[in-house]
Formats: sequence, C-alpha cells, structure tokens
Amino acid sequence: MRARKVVIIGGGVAGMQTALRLRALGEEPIIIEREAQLGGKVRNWYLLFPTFIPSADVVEPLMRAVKEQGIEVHLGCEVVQFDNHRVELADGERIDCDAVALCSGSTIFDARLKEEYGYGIYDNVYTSVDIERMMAEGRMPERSPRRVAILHCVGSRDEKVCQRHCSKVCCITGVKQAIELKKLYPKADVFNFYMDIRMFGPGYEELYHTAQRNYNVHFVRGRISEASPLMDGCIQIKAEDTLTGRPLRMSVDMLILLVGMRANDDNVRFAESAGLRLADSGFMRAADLFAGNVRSSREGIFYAGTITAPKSIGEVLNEGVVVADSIVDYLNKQEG
Amino acid sequence: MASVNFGFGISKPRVIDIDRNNLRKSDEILLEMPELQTCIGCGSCTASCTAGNLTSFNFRKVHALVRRGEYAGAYEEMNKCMLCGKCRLLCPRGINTRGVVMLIKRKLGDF
Amino acid sequence: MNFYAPFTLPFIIGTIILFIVLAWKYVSWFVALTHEDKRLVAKGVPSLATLRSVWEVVRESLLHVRIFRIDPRLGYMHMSLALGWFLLIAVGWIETMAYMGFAPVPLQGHVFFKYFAAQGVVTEHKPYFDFVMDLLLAFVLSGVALAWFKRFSSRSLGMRRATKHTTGDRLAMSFLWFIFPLRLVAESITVALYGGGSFLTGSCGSLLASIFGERLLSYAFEPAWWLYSIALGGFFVAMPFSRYMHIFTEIPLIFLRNYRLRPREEKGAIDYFEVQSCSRCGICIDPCQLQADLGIHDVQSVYFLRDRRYNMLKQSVANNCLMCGRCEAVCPVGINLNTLRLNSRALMRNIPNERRYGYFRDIDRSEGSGKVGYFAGCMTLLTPRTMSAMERIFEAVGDQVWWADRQGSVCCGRPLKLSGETDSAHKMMEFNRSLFHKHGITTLVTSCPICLKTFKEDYALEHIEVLHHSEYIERLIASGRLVLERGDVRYAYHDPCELGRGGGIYDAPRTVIEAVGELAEAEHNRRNALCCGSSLANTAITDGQQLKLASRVTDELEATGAATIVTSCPLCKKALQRTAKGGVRDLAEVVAEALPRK
Amino acid sequence: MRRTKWEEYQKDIADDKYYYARSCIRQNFFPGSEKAFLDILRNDLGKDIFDDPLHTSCTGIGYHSDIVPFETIMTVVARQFALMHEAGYENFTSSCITSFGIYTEILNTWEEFPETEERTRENLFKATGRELVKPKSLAHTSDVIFHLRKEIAERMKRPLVNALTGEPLRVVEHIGCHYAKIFPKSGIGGSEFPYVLAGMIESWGGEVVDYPERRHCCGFGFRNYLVQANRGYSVANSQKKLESMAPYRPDFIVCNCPGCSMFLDKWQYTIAEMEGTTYGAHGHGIPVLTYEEMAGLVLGYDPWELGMQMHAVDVEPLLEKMGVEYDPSTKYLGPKGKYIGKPAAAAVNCSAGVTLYDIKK
Repeated sequence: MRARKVVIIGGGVAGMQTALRLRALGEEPIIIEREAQLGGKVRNWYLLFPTFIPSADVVEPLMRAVKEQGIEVHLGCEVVQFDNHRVELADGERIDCDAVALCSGSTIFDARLKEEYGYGIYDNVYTSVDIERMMAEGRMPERSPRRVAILHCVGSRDEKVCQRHCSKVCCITGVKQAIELKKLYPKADVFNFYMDIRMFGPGYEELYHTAQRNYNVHFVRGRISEASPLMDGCIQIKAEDTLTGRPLRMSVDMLILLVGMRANDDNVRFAESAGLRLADSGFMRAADLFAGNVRSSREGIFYAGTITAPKSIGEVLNEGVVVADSIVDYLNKQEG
Repeated sequence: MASVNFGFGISKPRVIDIDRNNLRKSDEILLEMPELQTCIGCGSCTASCTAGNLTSFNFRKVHALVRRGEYAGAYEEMNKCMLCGKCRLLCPRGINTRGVVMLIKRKLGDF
Repeated sequence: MNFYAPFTLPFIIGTIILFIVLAWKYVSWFVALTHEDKRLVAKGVPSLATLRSVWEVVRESLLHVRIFRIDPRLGYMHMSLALGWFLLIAVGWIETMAYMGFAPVPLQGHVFFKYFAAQGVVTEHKPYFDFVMDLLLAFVLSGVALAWFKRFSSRSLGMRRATKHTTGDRLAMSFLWFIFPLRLVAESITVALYGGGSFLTGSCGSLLASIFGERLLSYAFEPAWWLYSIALGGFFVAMPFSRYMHIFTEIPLIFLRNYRLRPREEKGAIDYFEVQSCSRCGICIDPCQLQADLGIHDVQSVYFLRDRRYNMLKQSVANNCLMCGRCEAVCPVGINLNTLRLNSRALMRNIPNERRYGYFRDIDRSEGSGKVGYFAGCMTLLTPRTMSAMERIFEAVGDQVWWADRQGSVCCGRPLKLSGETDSAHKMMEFNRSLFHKHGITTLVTSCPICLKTFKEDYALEHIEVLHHSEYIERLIASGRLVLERGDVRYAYHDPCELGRGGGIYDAPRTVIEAVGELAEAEHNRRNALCCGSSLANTAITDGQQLKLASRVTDELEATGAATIVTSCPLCKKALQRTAKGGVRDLAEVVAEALPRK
Repeated sequence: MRRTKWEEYQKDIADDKYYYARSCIRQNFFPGSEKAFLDILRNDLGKDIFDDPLHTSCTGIGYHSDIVPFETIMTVVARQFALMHEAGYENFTSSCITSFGIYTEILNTWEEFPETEERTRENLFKATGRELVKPKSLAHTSDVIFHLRKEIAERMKRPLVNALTGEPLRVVEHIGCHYAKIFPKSGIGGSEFPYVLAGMIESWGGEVVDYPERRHCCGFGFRNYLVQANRGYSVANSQKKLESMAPYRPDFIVCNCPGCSMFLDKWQYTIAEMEGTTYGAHGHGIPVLTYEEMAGLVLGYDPWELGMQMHAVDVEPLLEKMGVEYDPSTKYLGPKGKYIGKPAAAAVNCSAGVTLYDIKK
C-alpha cells in the first residue's frame, strides 16, 4: 500500500503530534507552518499547569521527533486556500494530497481592545502572555512588587469585545501564575479577580486549593472595571467585591490580564475556500461534539487542537492522536 | 383587631422568601428584559458606577433583589443612578443596564 | 346668477365644520401659549420676521423647496398637490370675478363655478380661463397620480419606505384622491353637455359623449357634481382630525418659529403647532437607522408625532429613539423632533423629588488648578487613552489644567435629561455649575460631546467658554501654540451625533485631522453621518442591536480604505471598537502621537 | 430513615435513685409540672427521687446573659454535685434544659481541661467546705420519662387519641436547643433527630408531626428576651415556628424545656394581641404542654392539679378532644381551694377582650 499524503496546516503541538502519529501509521504527513519555527504558542510558555514542567519538555521532544522522522516541513509558509485534495501556498506552490488536517490553532486576544484596563497605556499592565515570556527569559522586575492583581476573563465571556465563549485555560493559568509570582516574590500580595473559577482538569482544583492554602493567594469575586494611574506609578483598580456587595479599590504595582483565546481571522477565509462551517464563536465547527469532534463537515478535512475551541495542551496532544487515526480510517475507506 | 403596643415590634424575617414574595412585577420586568437573567454577577457595573462611587448604591444587588421579588426600597435606590451608561459599556453579558434602571423605576414607581 | 344647488350642501357643511374646528384649535392653542411666548409674538408681528415668514410660507407650504432638495420627484408630487390646488382656487376666484365683477359670490359659487356658469353667457376670456384651469387640473392630477403610485412603489419616488397610515388617515387620503378625478369627471360631463372646456376637460368630455351618448351623460350630470361635492365636504371634515391638519398648521408654525418660539424641556402650547404640522410624509423614516438596520418600523418620528397627537404614545415608542437627529435634519417642516421627544419623555417620567440626589453635597474630587478646566465625562474614564493624550497635549502647550473628574465626579446630567428625568438632571447641572465656578476656570474643555451639548445648552455658564477638545486643539494649532508633525496616514472620521448635528461642529475635527494626516470621508458624513448605535438617548434597543448598528458604521468607514477610524466621542469610540477591524482612535490620541518628539 | 436515625444517639439513663434539680422557670411558671414529675416517679412508678431543699439555681440565665462568669457557675454546679453526693445519690437529673446544657458543658470542660476541675474543686472547698464528687450519670428529667415511657404506657389511662374520632392526636414536639445542639451525644437521637419527646408521644398513642422549622429555636435566647427592645427578635423566632407548623394543624405542642414551653405559649398571646394572628383551629391558639403535663394527662391526673391553668393559651379544647373530664369551676382554685386569680380575656383564646398590658396606656 502506498503512503498517502496528508497536509497538516499548522506546526504547533497539535500539528506535530498529528504528523508523528500519521508517520507511525505509515502515512506521509507534510507540515506547513507560518512561522519560521515549529512549536506554535506553547514554545512561548514558561512552565505548564498544573505540574510546573517546562514547556520545552513538551515541545522539544515533538520537534526532535519530527526532525528524526524526516517529516516534510514547510516553514514560513502561509496557506492561501485549500480543499481536501490540494493546498495552495502563498508562494504559489500547490501540494496535492489525500487529506488535510487543519491544526492552525487560535489567536491570543488583543488586550488593547479592553482600553479601560490600560494595556499599552500604563507601563505595569501586562498580559499573561507577557508574563510567560518574561518568566522564561528571566526578565521579571528585580524589585518585588507590593501587590499584584490578576484579572481573569479578559477577552473571554465578554459581549463587548464579541467574544462570548470561555477560553477555558485562563483560570488555571491565573492560579499557576499567582503561585509563580508568590514563589518569585514571597512578600507580594497576589489578588485574583474572577467572575467564576472554572477548574475543569485533573489537578486543577487541587492547584487552586494550594494557591489559597499554601501561597495565600487572595481571590476576589468581581471583575475589574477600570484601571487608572496613580502619582507613584502604581495602578489603581476598581472592582466590586461581589461577595460583600461593596465596591473595592486598591493600588497594585502590577496588573496582569489573563487574555483569552479567540478564533483566527484566517478561519473565515479557510471556511469559505474549503466549504467548512464556523461556530458562532468563529472557531471551526466540528462535525459533531461526540464521535466526530475531529472531523469537519467536509470529507477529507480534519481538525485538531484549538482550531475548534480553546483547549489545554494535554487535550490537544490527545486530539493529535485521534485525528491521525480518523484520517487513516478515512483513507482506508476511500480506497475501499 | 386591636394592635397592642408592648414596647417592641416583631422583627421581620431577613429571609428572601420566594414562596411569600409576589413575583408578579419581577416576572413582568424579566418578560420585558429577559437579558437581565443572564447577569453573572461579575460586579463590573457596580465597580464602575458613577453613583456607586459616591454612595452605597449597588446596581447589581438592587436588580438581583428585585428579581427575587424584594421590591422594598428598590425604587428609591434606583433613583440614585445618574444613567451615565458606563455600566452598559462594561457589562460582559451585554445587558442593557440603563434600560433596566428605567424599567425597574417604571415598574416599581407605577408609571 | 343663482348660486344655490342642493349638491353643494356636503361641501358647505364640510367647510363650516372645518373652519369652526380650525378656529377653535388655533385660538385655544394660542391662548395656552406661555406669557413669554406671547410676548415674543407681539414683538415679532411688526418686524421683518413677518415678511420672512410670508416668503417661507410660499417656499415651503406651496413650492416645497426642502422636499425638492431631498428628491425632485417627491418634491414635484408635494408641490403639484399644494401649489396646484392653491392656484386652482386662486384662478377660480379670478375667473368668477372676471364673470361677475366684484359682486358678492358665496363660497360654493367660486368652487362650483363651472356648474353654475355652464349655461351662462360666454365671455371673450373664457377659453383662456378654461385652458388655465385645465392646465392646473392636469398639474394636480399628475400629483395625485404620483401619490397613488407612491403607495405602491415608494422606491421609485426616492423613498425606501412610505408611512403606514392609520385608518382615519387612509379615509381622508381617499377623499383627497377622489376630489380631483371627480372634478375632472364632473367638469368633463358639463363640457360635453354644455360646451366649453379646453384640452383636458374638452377632450375628456368628447370622449365621454362618444362612449355614453349625451342622454346618458345628462343623467350623470347632477350625480357627478354631487360626488365631487361629497368628496370635498368629506375631506374638509376629515382634515382637522387627520394628517391633513398640517396643510393649515404649517403656516402659523412658520410665523411662530420666525418669532423665535421653540418647544422646550416641558410640554407647551407651541408643541401643538409643531406636532400637528406633521404631514406624515414619511421622509423621516428612511434616514432612521433603527428602521434601515434593525427593522424597527413603529417608532420613527412620524409615528411618534402621530401617537403623541392622538394621546396614545407609549413609553416603548418614546424611548426607542437614538435621537441622532438624522430625521430632524431632513424634516421638510423643520419640526423640532428631538425636543418634542424629550418633552414627551419628561411628561412620562419626570417625577420631581427634592430628596433625590442629596448625596451630591460637598463632593469635590477635582485635581490641579488652572484657568483651563478639563471635564473628561463618565465615558472618557473608560477610554484612558483619550485622557492621557489630552494630558500630553496640555503639557505640550503648557496650559495649567484643573481636572474636574479624573477621580470620578457627578455626571453632566444629559443622560438623565435624555431619559426625561429633567428635574434630576437639573440637580446635576446645578452641582457641576457651582463646581466650575468655584474653581475659577475661564475655559472648559471636554472630550465628550454629550457633556459638551448640555454644558452649552443647559448650563448657562457665565464667563466660562465651553469648548470641545477638537475646537480647543484646532485653536492651539491655528494660534501656532501646538506644532504637529504631519504624517501620511489616512484617517476616516466619524461624526458623533451630539457633536455634529447636535452641536454643529463638523469642521474643527476635520481641520485637526488634516494637520496630522489625510482625511477620508465616509459615504454618509457631516449632517448625514450615521449614528454609532450606542446613543445614550436610546434605552430600548439591545446590545446585539447596538452592535448591528455599529457594524454598519464601521463597514462604511472602512470602505474608505483608511486604516484607522478617528472619532471625537468616547462613546462612539467604544461602540465602533467592537466591530472595527483596524483601530479606532480618539482625535486627541492621533494629535498626541503627532507631537514632536523631545 | 428518619425513624431509625435517632437510635445512633443513645445514652445511659439510670433506672432509679435520682437526685432532682429544679428549674427556675418551670417552678415559677409551671410549678404543677415539677410536682407532677415527682408524683409520677414516686407514686406511679415507685422510684426513689430526692428533691433536695439545699440546692440552688444553676445561675444559667445569668451565665447566658453575661452576668455570671464561667468560674462562678462551675463552682455553683460543683456545689450541686457535692450536695448530691452528701445526700447519697449519684444519678443527677435536672428539670431545666438550660441547666442540663450547663451541667453537660461543665462536665465536658472538666474532662478536657482537668486543671479547671481542680481549680473548681479548690474554690468549692474554700467557699463551702464541701467536696466535689461528679455524678455517675447525668440526665434531663425528660430523659427519665423517656426511659420510663413504656412503664407509663402500661399504666396509661388516657392515650393521646382524639376521643371523638379515634385518630391519634397530632403533636408537635419542640426540643430545647441546649438539650442536644451543644453536645449532640448528650441527647436521645442527637441534635438532628431528637427522639426524646417523639418516643413518649409514639409510646402513648399520639402522632408526631414533622414540619419545616422543627429544629428552629423558640426565640428565648436570653439576651433577646431580657432586653425589651430585642424582644421583637425573640417573638419573630416563635412566629416563624408557629407559621411553619400551623398548616399541619397540630393538636398541641409539647416541649421539654421550660423556657420553650413558656415562650411558645406566651408569645402566641403576644402575637395575637399585636397582630391579631392565631395559629390553632377556630381562631384559637395552639395549646402548649410540658412533657410532665402530657405524662400526667396520660396517667389520668386532673388537669388543674397538673397546673394547666397556668398557660396563656387555654387547654380546654385539647382536654375535650382527649375526653378528659374536668371541672371548669375549679380552674382558678388552688390546691387548697383558694382563688388564685384569673387572667383577662385574650385574643389568643378567641376573646376580643381587654388586654392586660399596653405600654401606651
């Protein structure tokens, strides 16, 4: 039986896992990655929740394996359009294939759109992505902040920025970063401002408990409504402490916005060119949410990773395996 | 029945007694503005509130009480609102908060 | 000549009723005018304003110049009916006089002259009159035909939607539509039987005679005149109670308006003239974004005025309006639609209560001191970029600034005023006014057009000049105090309603944009600019509906090809940000960025 | 499940030889009840119970009102135990629930903190020269009746049955908070499934009525009652219970705590006078009985001898239901036939009459 070509759009953890699994099953995967490097967003993360392992422990073995397996990788390539038998790249190249796995992930919400939080206006307002990068690069401020506020649900569950969905991983990221901050600055007070705490994964609730119990992280049920600068360079934030029913204000030296995942702008173009369906959130709509959650509405086009919805890294890696199996299954049926 | 004064009154229960509360107005309010049910109580409205900055006015609490049929005082409380509309710009559920204020005032003020 | 015939009775009765009702209405409204208004009238009558009014009556009530500007076809339709009918009456009158000299002729004698003069002497100028009258009748009939056609296809007359009328209005309209065709029939039969007539009635008469024969026509002669009289009488009775009340009311309104009478915050007698001047032409429907984008069909000004006139106005209708002023800008009668809506809301919602807002006492959270005061406004507190840009601009020119509300303060009062709670709004205005005076500022700059409008219109600030930040920046540039580096970025400018139509400030922001980059104009701009949809005046539409309105606006702004949208209102900025693909900036932000780097 | 749950909480109750400690409230407001208790034990059941004239109040009301310090009350309690030992008894029974709670609390304190027991022992010796000997068993007097309920049932003359219909009487039982809410193990059935009164009712033919606010406090609350301005809160608690039980149409309420018997009874009078509301049948209040009175009626005692004329809510409707023969003319005659005075007519007894007390007048 000849090896069948499967084009994988996106070389993040989802794409690499899919490729590796396909190769293991004897197929010929081709990865197309927009960036100059494989690894996607996970490469930028510092330690991963809930076990605090370095993100490199997840990404690097995958990258190594892709190299070792000699999987064909196109870097710095953007896909213009595709259908289940052909993928067209920005440089004009066309790749004929037997199936396509769309693993192009999602986009981080631009915190500047929530202007009232002052991101990009005041120096000490950061996004969770900034913090990951600063932690990884060891660029966190030397001087311990007196107080840090971490705001959940920035660009998630918010009609005002047209992002109605829950980004799922921000809550646990907020807890993780709170612990990291407490480890780094034991004297700092860390406050998490949340609307609902959603601890859906294994070990998450325990980590939440640890943050409260062992690290004395404060959790305030209320969403910050405004941030404004103070004379001394601190940020004054306003929220309602909804559990006491009173407005709360405090000055913080650092405000961290837990930015959510939103659908890629590309999705619309892809959906149009390949005849796929979008969910209301702008993410791709899977064939169904049970047995067909890696299949699209079109034959031969599959999904893995956060292209369909926000997911944790573990879930994404599982999907990579599942999608490869589904693709092989499909290809076998095609050949009868 | 004569009401005798013993020098003290009988304390009214603090409980929100849904069985006893008359939910008619609450139902009417929710019928006109069903989106009010989508409030997740994040408190953005109250935190940014221009009036809440100067008084004890708590929009989230007042409308929550009204929804439970606790109308006492809600009308006058809503009259602390300046209708400036900051809350409407912030509500993550897109609730028409100014409309809620006006609706509650209309329903509870009987006009 | 005997000017009595039984068929004239419906006409006579109708006319008498019409004039009694009209007299009763006008007298009672006039009596109810406030003392101040009456004084204005007394002062205005012997002035030039009267002459101006006469000219305006000719232009607007007869020629309908404003409607011509909106659409020539629509203008012709209205003109043919108004001017045509007026001339028919006037020329008819002259014709009668030409026959009778200055002898007293009863009203029906003028109106049904063709009937009474049918068997009379033929004078030498009769053919000329016949011709002129036929011409005028043809003119009016063309208008009726257009009106009739408009009912079926308003689009072909430049209106996407026509008014949905009430049954009463439809009845009155039917009478009106029948008057002229019936007149044509009656006159044609008369001509066929007794001769005369010109190209229209003459040829129609011959045609009728050839089809039905003279015998049959002689039977139809009296009934035709009866029907014509009934149509006229019926219309006259319906007129003061229907939309056609506008025909006469517009005339006193033009005079009163030229005497500077205006509707106010509270309902007043002048409102009757305004409300009943609405012809329900429906021109206000098309510009209404609630109609065009949201498919809300029952709240537009025409329906609002109708409901208000017949005392069936509901809060849901009164509240559901953006008060963007797009309808007011096109109203051919120039009715103060926003003010009327405001005082309707006030009537429904204003419940004075002395104790309310007592918490304002002794609040002063202002910072700094200077002759220039800056009032950010509640909304600007949510757009800190605007505020920090203003701070940089103040710094660049070295103005000492008193910051009125950076730490939050009392609202300007306009939102409550817009919702009809006038008394409460005045408490806020009173508070802020004394705050401004206490701090001794001479210039008050605000970046919120909502605040600006109320500062200018309601605050009566003595010795304090109120400026929108666009005007303030424009002045700084003009005086050379602010030097900016011009880039080549294209900015699409969005006119905020309260600033543009509400405050007449269109040029200042444009001048400022041109000082920093290139200005791109959207399809609808200036007086026709679209509303962002988040207007504080509307408390009825949902978030989703606001979003829909905003996306229409951003689509249009983005169609200019400009990368950045600029506006000068925090509310518009917030609203447009939700749907814009590129950035949405406040005017101050782009100015602050163009400040020379130190 | 509820029926058996109580069995997990059991305690040892002595069979005989009790030392009796009286209750301040019971002996003042329902003196007949205490006498009936002694009579039932001695005469009907032939038990040895010692009513010691030397013993005093436990000072519990003072303690719970922050007037009597803990050291003081421990010494008072130690004296009671010393008296018991001197009298040759070792099974302590108290008539009052507040006292019972205090005895339990102090015995537990001594167990947990032996040094306090030592200090108390010294204090007692210094003050009175007496020697503290802790009791072998501690029981509330309702525990004793519960323990002997079957023996009483054997001697039963009038079961808790509606004499007209033959249906069991519907009885609401109310357990004093300090009986088992502080130390659940000290009560029969614990704090959640108290069975001490329910056991009596079921053994004697009645039906226990369960209702939503069954476990709620009567509202006594010491400070809440003692300060006039706070009484509204006290009444509100009774009212909450009464409102909750009224729809179940109970025939009477029975309490094991003297305070509860008093407040559930007298607050009915107050509510009726203030608001015109009554909670029993035909505009009448719900009669409130002590468990001694209930036992006495079951054993055929005369209601007036039991002191049932001391209630604010008249008990006659209940007596008629049970078919108890009584002489209305002797209601207000004391044991020696002397007139003891008659309360004014009250709304709670379906009378529009004069009220005893109105602060306005």
